[in-house]
This record gives sequence, C-alpha cells and structure tokens, in this order.
Amino acid sequence: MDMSFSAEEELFREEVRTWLGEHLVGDFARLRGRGGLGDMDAFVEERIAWEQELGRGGWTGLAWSKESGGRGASLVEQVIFLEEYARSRAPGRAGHIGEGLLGPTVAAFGTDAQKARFLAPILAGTEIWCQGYSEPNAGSDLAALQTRAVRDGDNWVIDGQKVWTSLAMVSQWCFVLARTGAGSSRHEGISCLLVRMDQPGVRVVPIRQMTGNAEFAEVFFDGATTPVDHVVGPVDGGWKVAMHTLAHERGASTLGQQADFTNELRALVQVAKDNGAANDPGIRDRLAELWMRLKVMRLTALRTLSAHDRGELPREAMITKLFWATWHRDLGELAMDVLGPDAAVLREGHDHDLHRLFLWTRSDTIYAGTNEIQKNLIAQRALGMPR
Amino acid sequence: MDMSFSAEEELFREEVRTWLGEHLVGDFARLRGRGGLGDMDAFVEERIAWEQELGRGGWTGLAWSKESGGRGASLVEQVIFLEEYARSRAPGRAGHIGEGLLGPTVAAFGTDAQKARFLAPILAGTEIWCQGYSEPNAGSDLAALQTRAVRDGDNWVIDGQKVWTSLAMVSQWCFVLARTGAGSSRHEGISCLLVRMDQPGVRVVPIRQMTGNAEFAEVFFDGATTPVDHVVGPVDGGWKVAMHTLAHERGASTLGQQADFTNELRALVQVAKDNGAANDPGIRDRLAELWMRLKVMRLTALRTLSAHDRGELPREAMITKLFWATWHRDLGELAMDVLGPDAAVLREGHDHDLHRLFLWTRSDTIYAGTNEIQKNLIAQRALGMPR
Amino acid sequence: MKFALSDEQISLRDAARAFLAELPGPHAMTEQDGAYNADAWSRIVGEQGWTSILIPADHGGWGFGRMEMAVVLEEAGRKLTPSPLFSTVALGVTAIDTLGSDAQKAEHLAAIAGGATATLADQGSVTAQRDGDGWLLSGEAVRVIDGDTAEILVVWTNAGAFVVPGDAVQRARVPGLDTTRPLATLRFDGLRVSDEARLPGADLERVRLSAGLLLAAEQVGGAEDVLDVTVDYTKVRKQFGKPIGSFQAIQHACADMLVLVESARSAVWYAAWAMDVGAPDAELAVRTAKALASDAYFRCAGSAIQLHGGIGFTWEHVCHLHFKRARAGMALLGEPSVHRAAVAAAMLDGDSAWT
Amino acid sequence: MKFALSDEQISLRDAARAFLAELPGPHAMTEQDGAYNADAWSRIVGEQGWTSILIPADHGGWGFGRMEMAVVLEEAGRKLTPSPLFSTVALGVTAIDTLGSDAQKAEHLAAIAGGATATLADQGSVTAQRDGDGWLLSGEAVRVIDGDTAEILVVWTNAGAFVVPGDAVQRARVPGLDTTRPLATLRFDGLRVSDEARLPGADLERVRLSAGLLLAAEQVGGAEDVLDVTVDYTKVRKQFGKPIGSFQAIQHACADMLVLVESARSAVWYAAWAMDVGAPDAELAVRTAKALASDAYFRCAGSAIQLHGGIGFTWEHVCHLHFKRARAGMALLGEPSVHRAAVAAAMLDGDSAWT
Repeated sequence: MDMSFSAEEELFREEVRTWLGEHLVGDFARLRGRGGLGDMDAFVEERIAWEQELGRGGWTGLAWSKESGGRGASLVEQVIFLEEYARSRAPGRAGHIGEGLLGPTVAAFGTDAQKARFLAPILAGTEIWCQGYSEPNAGSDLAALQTRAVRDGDNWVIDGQKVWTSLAMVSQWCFVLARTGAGSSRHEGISCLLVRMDQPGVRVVPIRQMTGNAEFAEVFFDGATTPVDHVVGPVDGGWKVAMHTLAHERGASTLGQQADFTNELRALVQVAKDNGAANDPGIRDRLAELWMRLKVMRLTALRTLSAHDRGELPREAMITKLFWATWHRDLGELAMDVLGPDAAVLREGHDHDLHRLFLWTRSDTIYAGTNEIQKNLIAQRALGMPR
Repeated sequence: MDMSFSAEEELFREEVRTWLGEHLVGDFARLRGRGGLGDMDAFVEERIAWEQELGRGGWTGLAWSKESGGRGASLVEQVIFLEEYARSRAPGRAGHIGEGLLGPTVAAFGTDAQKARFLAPILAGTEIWCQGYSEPNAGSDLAALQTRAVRDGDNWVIDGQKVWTSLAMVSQWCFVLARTGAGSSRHEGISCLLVRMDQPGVRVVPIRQMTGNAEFAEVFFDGATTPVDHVVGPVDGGWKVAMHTLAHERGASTLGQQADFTNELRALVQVAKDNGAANDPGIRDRLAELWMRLKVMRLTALRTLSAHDRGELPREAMITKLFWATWHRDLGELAMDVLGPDAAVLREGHDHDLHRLFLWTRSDTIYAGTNEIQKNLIAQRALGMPR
Repeated sequence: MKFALSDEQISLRDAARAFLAELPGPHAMTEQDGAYNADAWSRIVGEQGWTSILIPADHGGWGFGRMEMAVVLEEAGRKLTPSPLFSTVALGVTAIDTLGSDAQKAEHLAAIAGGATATLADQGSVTAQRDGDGWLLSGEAVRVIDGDTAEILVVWTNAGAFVVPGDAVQRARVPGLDTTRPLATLRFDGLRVSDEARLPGADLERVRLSAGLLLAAEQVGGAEDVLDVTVDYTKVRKQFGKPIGSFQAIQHACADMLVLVESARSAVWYAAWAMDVGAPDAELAVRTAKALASDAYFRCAGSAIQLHGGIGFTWEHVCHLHFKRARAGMALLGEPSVHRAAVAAAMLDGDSAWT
Repeated sequence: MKFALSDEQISLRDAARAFLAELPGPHAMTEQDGAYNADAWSRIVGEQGWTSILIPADHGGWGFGRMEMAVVLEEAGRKLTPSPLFSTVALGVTAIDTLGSDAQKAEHLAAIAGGATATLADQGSVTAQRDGDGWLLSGEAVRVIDGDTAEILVVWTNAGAFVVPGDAVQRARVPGLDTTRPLATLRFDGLRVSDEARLPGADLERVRLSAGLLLAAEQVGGAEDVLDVTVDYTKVRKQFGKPIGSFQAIQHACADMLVLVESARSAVWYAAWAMDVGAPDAELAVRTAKALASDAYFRCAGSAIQLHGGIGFTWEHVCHLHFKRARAGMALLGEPSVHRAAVAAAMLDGDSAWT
C-alpha cells in the first residue's frame, strides 16, 4: 500500500505538464475544454491538427508497445499523462478510436502488412478511425447485428447500417463488424473489416441529439467494398476479436475522465458560490456526497490498476462504468438544482454550460452498456449469480 | 368531484366517535395504541375481550351484508369508522382475519350450513381465525404450496406446514389451503379447508422476529383432521376461492391504516420538535415529503373507492400496497435519522417506540407481496407489459 | 364523497384529447424557432373556447372551476401542445381575476375570452414610482412565460400589480431549456402608466399557487404521456430475442413511473377541488400537487430516455421535449424543495396540530 | 503507486478469518444478555495479539499501522464477532496514544497489550473541577461503547481527558439497538482523581477520526458479509421454479450492494493509509470513509433483509444483527450527514481550491 508517486513518475509528470503548457498555445489555445463527450463535434479540424501535434511530440500511442511504434508507458505513466492532460483542459482526442481501439486490435490480431499499413498513420494523427459496431437493432444486444459482407473476387461487398458512430463525418476508416459466414447467427460467422469511408457505397447521416449537437452518425453501407486482406483476425471468427477490443482494459483512461469530472465539479462549485446555492444545506450535502464518490471513483480505479499489475481482473473493476455513469448523471441533475429557477434559462458560454452537462449525461447511463446491462454483468460475472 | 362528507355521514362519524369514547375506558383504556402490526402479540386476551365488546356494540362486520349479520355499511361509512377507530387509537383487531377474510369468503362461497355455523361467532368475537396460506417454500409464489389433505371416510387428514400465521397461538380455527387433487400441481387440485386448531395433529411454534416480538407462528399439521363438509367452495377448486379472498378489495381498510400512519408521523414530529431535529433542513425536507406522500396515499385510496362504487378496478388501485409499504419503510428510516446519535439507544415506553417502527417496517415491503412482486404485477396487469 | 371526474369532465377530457390530436406537435414549433402556430391558437380559442373556462360568466366566460381547466391542461401537457394557453389562463386570467377590480376584469377578461393572450411577470426587479397621477415602471422582469408575445401583461412591482399592453414594453425571447415554451426578459425603461392600470389586489401568492396547480396538471399529462410512449416502445423493441418490456428491470421502472403518475394526479385533482371550494388545506394541497407533479414528470421523463436507449436521446424523438419541459417546469412557480419547505414550516413551526 | 494489500496484510487477513470462524457467533452473545465470551476475548488477546497491533513497540505493542488494524477489524465486522476489541483498540488505545504523556502511555498501553480492556467516554456532560492538587469529575457520559465493562476509561471533560479505572465509576448498560455491542451510561458523582490522571493532549477530533476510520473498516466487513450471505441465499432459494438469484431485480439489488461494498473498501483503505502517513487530505479521507461505509453497510443490510424475504426478518437469522449494528454504527462517531457537512465546509467555505 503506497499511494504516492515515485520521483521518476513525478519527473514524467513535469515533462507532460511542460510540454502541454508549451504546445497548447496559439491556435490550439482556444481548444481548451472543448471536444469532450457531449461536445465532440466542436472544432473537429483543429482537433485533428492537435492530434498531429501530439503525434509529433510523441504523446500518441502512449500505451502501445515500442514495437508498435508506441511509448510503452507504464500504467502509472498513462495515468499521469491523462490526469495532466485533463488538468490542462487539453481538447477531446479526435484520434481516440484509432489509438484506443483499432490500433491495439491490429497490434494483437493483425497481419504484419496490416500493422505496417495502419499503425503509423494513427500515431501521426493523419488517419482518423470510427467504430462500426452498433446497429439499430443491435444496441445492448450487439450479437443481433445484421450488416452483411459477401465475398466478390478480391473484395468484400458490404451492406447494412451502423448507428451511433462518433466522428464518422471526418473519419478516413471504419472498423466494421459484419456477418460473413453462410449460416451466420449470433456470435458465429462475424468478421472484422477495415473499410474506407470515402467511397460511393458509404453514406454518413449525422444524428442530432437532444443537446442539439450532432456528434454521432448513422453510417449506411450500400455495396461498399474493401479488399479481402482488410480483415482483422480470422474470417468468420471476428466476435472474439471484437470482444477482446471491448474488453481491452481501458486501464488508465478512466482516471483521465475523472480529472475531467473534477473540472466539472469545480465549475459547479464556483457557480454555487456565485449564486448563493452554496448556502443551501441540501445542495451542500449533495455536493459533498458527489465529491466523496468522485474521490472513491479514483481510488477504485487505482485499485484496479494495481490488480492489473498483478495480472488480475478484480471484481471492483466491473463496477467502473456503472459507477461513473451514475455519478455523472447525478452531477448533471445537481447542476440544475444549483441553478434553481435559472435552470429554465440557457446561459451563454461553454465553460459554464451546465445545461449541456445535464442533457449529455443522460446518455452516459445508456451507451457502452446501459446501467441495467452493467448490473446484470456485475451480478453474473462478479457475483456468480445464475443467468 | 366532491371531497366532503354528507350530513348523514358526519352523523355516523359522531356516532362512532361517541361509542368509542364511551367504551374505550376502564380495562380497555390501556389497550389504546396497542396490538397493531408489529405489536400483535400484545394484550391478546384483552383484545379478544375488546373484539367481543365491539361485537356487542354492532361494530363488527361493518362491511358485511345484512343477510350475513353485518351492518351493510357503505364504503364511506367504513372509511369513517376506520378513521375514527385509528384516531381514537383503539387497539389492533384480534378478529381481523375472521372479519376481513374468512367471513367474506364463507359468505361468497360457503354452504348455508357453513354460514350458519361460522359467521355469527366471528361477529360476536368468540371465535378467532388464522390464515393458513404461506408455506416455507411458498412465499411470493403461493402456488408452490405443498400441504396435502387426503380423504379418509368423513374426514380430511392434513399434513404439512404453514408459516407466518398471525394469531395462530390464540385462534380456534384456521383457514387452510391444501392440495387435495390426485395430480395436483400449481393452481390445480387445491381446496380450502376450515380446520380446528385445538386438536392433537396441530402444533403451533411461535416465530421470534427481529423486533423481539413473536406475532407469527409456524403451524405444523401432522394428521390433523376436519370433516368433509368443512371445505369452502369446490373440492380441488379452491385456488379461485383463495384468490377471490386475496383480491377481495380491502376497500376502506387502507384508509384506517393511513390514520394509524398519521398518528405515527405526528409522534415523530413531536420527537423532532423536542430534540431539535426539526431545525435540521434535511430532516424538514424529508418530513414534508412524507407528509405529502401520506396525503396522496389517502387521496388515491379515495379515488379507488369512488371507482369501486362504479364497479371498476382502476389501475391506481394496484399501486396501493407498494406505495404504503415503501412510505412506511421510509418513515422508519427517517425516525432513526430524527433520533440522530440516539438512534443507537433504545428508549422506554411504547408510544415513542420509534425503534419498533424502524424494525417492523422492514417487513412491510415483504409480506403480502414483496415490493418486487408488486412492481411485476403493476407492470403486467396495470400496464399490460409482457409476462 | 366522490373523488372522480364527473361525466361532464370526462367528456371535456375526451373532446380535448381528440381535438389536440389534430394540432401540430411540439417539433413543429421547435423547428419554427419558437413561434406558436397562429391557426392552432385561433382554433383553441374559437372552437374550444378554453381561454374562457376560468373566466366568470359575468365577464363573458364559462365560469368553470380549476378542475375543468386542469382536465384540459392535463391533455395539453400530454401532447406538449405549443400555444400560449398555459400563460394566458394560468397566469393572465388568474392574475387579473384574483387581483383586478371589477372594471379591470370586465375589460381584460373579456379581451382574453375574445382571443387575447396574457401573462404574468412577477420575477425580477421591476419597481413602480409615483409620477403625478400615474406611475413610472422601471427595471427588468425575467423568465416571463410567453412574455415576448403576450398581448396583456400583468407585472408585479413593489407597489403591487399593473396591467400593461405587451407591446408597450421592450421584450426579448431568451433561450430556454424548454424549446416548446418561450421565456422572455422584459425591460421597463420608465414606462408611464395611469393609476387605472394598477390592480388593487395584493395576494400574489394566491395567483402563484393557482398557476402552480395548473402547471402541475400539465405535468401530470406530460408524465403520463412519457409513460405511455415508453410502455408502448418496450412492447415492440426487442433485445436478446424478446421484447425489452418483458425484462424485470424495465417492468419495475415502468411500475415506478405509474406510481408517480397516479399519485401526482390524485394530488392535482384534490388541490383543484380544494382551491375551487376554498378548503382550509388548499394551500398545502397545491404545494403538494406542484411538488409531486414536478418530481413525477422529471423522473418519468428521465426514465423514458433511459428505457428508450439511444433513440430516446435523439432530437427527433419526443422524449427530450418532455424531459426539457419537465425540468424547466420544475424550476417555475416554485421548485419542489421550496414547496416542501413551506409544508415543513406548517408542520413544524406552528403550534397548531396539522392533520 | 500501489493500492493493494501487501502479502503480509493478506496473510494477516486470512489468519484472522480462519481464527474468527472458531469463535462463538453474535447470537451467543445476544442470548447471554450481552456478556462477552471471556474465553474468546482471552484468545483474541493471547493467541492473536490484536490489541497490540496499534500499540507502539516502545510500549510493548507491534507498532503496526491503521491499515493492519483495519484488515483485522474488517474480518471482525464480517463475523459480527462479539468482543471488546473495537472499543479497546479504536477508542482506548487511540485515545491514550494520541492524548497521553509518555508515562501514561507506558502504563496504560502496556496494560492493554497485556489484556486490559479500555474505552472512551466523550459524549455527555462530564465536567472536571480543580480540587486541590487533583480534580473532581461530575456528570454523565452517555453511549459509551463497552462502558459497563472496560477496565480503563478515558473520559473527556471541559478540562480535557482523564484516564480512570472503569470500576471507579457508577455505570449501567443501556438497552441498545445493536445487541452485539453494549452501550453504557456512566455517572461521575464528584469522583476525585489525581492530576496525573489528566492526559495532556487536546486533539479529541483526531481520536474520533481515527476511531471512525476503524469503525468504517468494520462496517465494510459487515457489508460484505451480508452481500455474501444474500448472494448465497439467492442461488438456492427457489420461487416460480427457479433460483431467485436469476431474477433481474434480485441481480440488480445485489449489483448495487457490490458497488457500495467495493467503493467503501476503497475509501477505507485509502483513509487508513492517509492517516498512517499523515497525508494532508487525511481528515477528508476519513470522513469519506466513515460516511460511505456507514451508508453502504446500512443499505446492504436493508437489502439483505428484503432479498431474504420473511426468513431475513427472523430472530435466528444473521440479517437483523447486521442491520441493527449497521444502523447503530451509523449513529456513532459522526453520522454520514455530519461528515458530509464537514466536507462541504472544506469545499465551499474556504478560499483555497480543493482538489
């Protein structure tokens, strides 16, 4: 039990902080605090430029192995980077699907040619990826997906529809789950395809959300093609590849998210101090309770990382999604109560956009496994209750 | 829409109030506030005497038809009686299973001989009944009951075990659900038997609860017998009889219960005023919220009664049990918070026994259909959701 | 003792429901940058006469009670009907009828019965100063419902209420959380009004309670609609090979919603009756209704989004319109915590025993 | 950065669990009218030496940290082990070690390491008055944990803390909600003590925080036990033809319990480390731990009764012992709302930015 950082780790923290301080300037300065979840459609081009700046600085692929071109950073270093990144209010990453999902999957399951072709542009921030998993009839039940790819000579020909695809509008590539097997059903006969977005058979229709933003899109595949060698992992055996990707321990990433949450809570506290809500005993009680749960969120994440170092997946790791999603939604609700009668009126300015927080957080308990599904998983996997 | 009582109804209220004031005196005075749920094992003999006093006054069988020997009171009159009864803090009724359950069932399904034999002693308070439904493996799932009765000449011979039987220790009779059919399973082949308790084949073992009281008992039937003409309704066709009894609109009774709840809330308010908790904004907020929900509980019950007058069973009637059980549990939890550090220490005296309230109310969300079962029923029956 | 809608009230409800189904829905208004559909409004006034419900017969109205108004508003809340109905009847009519002189009622209520819109501006910092035989109004009123379009404005000041023509005031729509019910800021820049514009009544709290009750009625309708929409969706949406409505967690969430809806409805109906007959517990009944209906609507709308999954989060779906209206309405005319605090004071601070 | 038990701490935990399984359970104590099993206590002291964990090596103890003590108390809380362990180590040892002089520590901590029991009386109205070269103690101390049996009493007065022999005081058990942890009222009727009995330290709050942390550790163990018992029961109890643990509502309730248990455990472990190393956020960490662990235990125990159905409501079952201990422990050493209020003050009232 030792909750302190080593001298080397503190040096690394200083390096990150210094680099961010020196580079998050000029045109990039106005990106501070922008582009996170709920705001992903803001300054997209500029954030791609920032991704490339990160790449030049060697800060992309932090968790990737050195063979893959990454930095091979330890989990603690990843935590430090993400915490400093959030504290500096650096923008939401345009390359997160490539760095966090596609890259690790290609590194684990891809051919040498795929590695050579796809990894470097992710690290450089020159190719943006989106994820083609969810479908209209395959939400919580991913295995109900219906998109189909049929072999035609040297190509796969793809027909179907994906939904909730973030950054689809600006991505060069999509990581598509499609049925390729003859008698394919549920988990069988699915393959993972790498598909170019800029081709005639692909149509992207942005989805406007209740926040008014359009961060996601529907992606229609209507005879889109991709070469046969753009399958990751075995043909018809893509389910395991996809699950590996989903299960790929987000590791340090939740700690970066928590630093974002801290920024949000701090902003809310400032509003409460300014408008007098900080004198309301009920508001005080709830702010304190949220602060406590935020602290604990970080602690549980650190426990998970320490167990990860030992090669264990402890049961407390399985509560992460449910815990933060519920916390964030509670923060959004409290934000409105802090505003009081002013909750009915939208305010100007992004920094204090409590309404965006309030609305966006309704999605947190839905995407990436609803709270209901998360509880089922906890009961069945962490507690061994019968299915 | 008219929420006021008529002049006749107000006269009736005066009659009830006067009678209770004149009779709840002498030996009966100390029964005030005693013998309710959570305290049913208090002063049992005295409460049976009180039952007989009520019978002499013509206050038993208020809801029964005049042919059955009852008063044929309107629903509003029943409400008035129960509210006044609770306001006067008259004791928990020792005869409530006979009056509320066995009597109406015999009146609806019994033979003329059964009516002649069983109804009058209930009204007179000279025969106390208990209910033999629940079994160790048939809780929320009543149809899993296993008690069996086999025909032997002019008798049924009964073997099995019942549980959570209130007042079993002092009852002369038990209303037993037992399997009588050859291939009996689930809802088929069940009969309703009227069984004497004072016979060698019946053994009563009190169950001590977490409150320390023993209001309930296990009842073991080991070759107990009852004559063949002591079956209510058709042999092997008792499920419908039992369900009719359970569904038998408790009608006005929830309104009497709410008057009890009002007494409890008022006592808690007094404690909060005395110990200063009434100055705590969080406590104030919760007391007000409970007051509001208590008011609404009464209003929804009155809506149900008005619909009942029209012969409808409206969907709002189906929320009654869930609503009051949850309310009561919340009251118990708030009672402890009002006590603050003193929650750890038991206090003397029944009137302010907030701890008993706190502990007992944990059972409210379990018996007569757990909250979970209630929600299933609401979803499936009131909202038509698929089973 | 009869706690149920009368046959006449049921007919009114059914007629309202049928009529409202023909009107343009809330999305139309949201896409029209918050402008009400003038045709719909003229049909509400002309065909249905709903603005006349609360206006006494002496002044050209129907002289019905809050119960009838609540029945109609429950239906309007259910369909999120975009129109100045709520502001006109719950704020304008109530303020003038409660605070106005006979002459003022005769003038303004008749105008409303004839189709004029009205609202109440009681939040902000408007002050009235004597100026000869008239008054000068200065300052800002905020969060005024339909304040940018109302033809008749009742404005509350340090010297009581004044009624002024809407177009005499500088006014601007402010972006609101609820895109189906515009809010506005009004600026009074030394506006001179005659002494006849001043309403003699002082009981603003009664106006706010009455309006809060009617908002609560709307909220019950909204809460019921999201429940209905959600239950319908869970019966057809399939996951893991069966309708999600067969999952216990979904059923329990819907059951909780029903409890909230029916409880709030009981509270609203009773409060309407209590105010109409002047029952002694009318104030506490209204506070109960507004607190419970606001909470019910918000929680139901939140559950509805959750149970719809991603689709409930999209702009095209009705869920978010309910959700936003629910949260905005919670903030108007007293948040639930404010009403609970008032009830707590009645329970705890007085000497008299509450019942 | 390593946030996990060390191998030594894991060994300590496993040994404690194995040992505690041999001791008489809480029902035995409840049936013995609240008397601790003397044999069990002598084994705890003699075989396990747990009273020595927090005592510095100079004074005959092991000189371990709160983390080790927390590991043991988590196990004791899990089994509801009846013994004066908590009062002796969390209150007695902590009070003397924090407030006492070297001479007082030498005397009393050595006695405790040798098997004496001890507790702290800091609630009530005990006053100390100068009386020549000594002091006169008067008044009443309430809710003193194990106050009727502790051999060494630390009593807090207006003039600081005094250490007195337990049998010098009039004392009486009071009926408590938690039948497995006796509370007592102590009466001081002008008890004369020497000036040497006065402890020089003044930081009662630190003693209470330290004790609160250790109570929180016990609560995590209790919460986990009710979770385990409940999950086991739902796997075997059948209704409607299948184990109730396969119903989604039951699964969700158990999942909620797991979230509470593991979150509280994270909070307790961190607070133990923070107090042991003197981290600047130690106070807030302890308040977080006590608030979350109290809430977690209470909510888990409540859910456990619910999920057990009727059987969980019976005297013979373990559920109600946990439930009562959970609620009683919530009331001791600061209710959750008290700790939240202190955290809120740190967040909202100071000028310094919290992190």
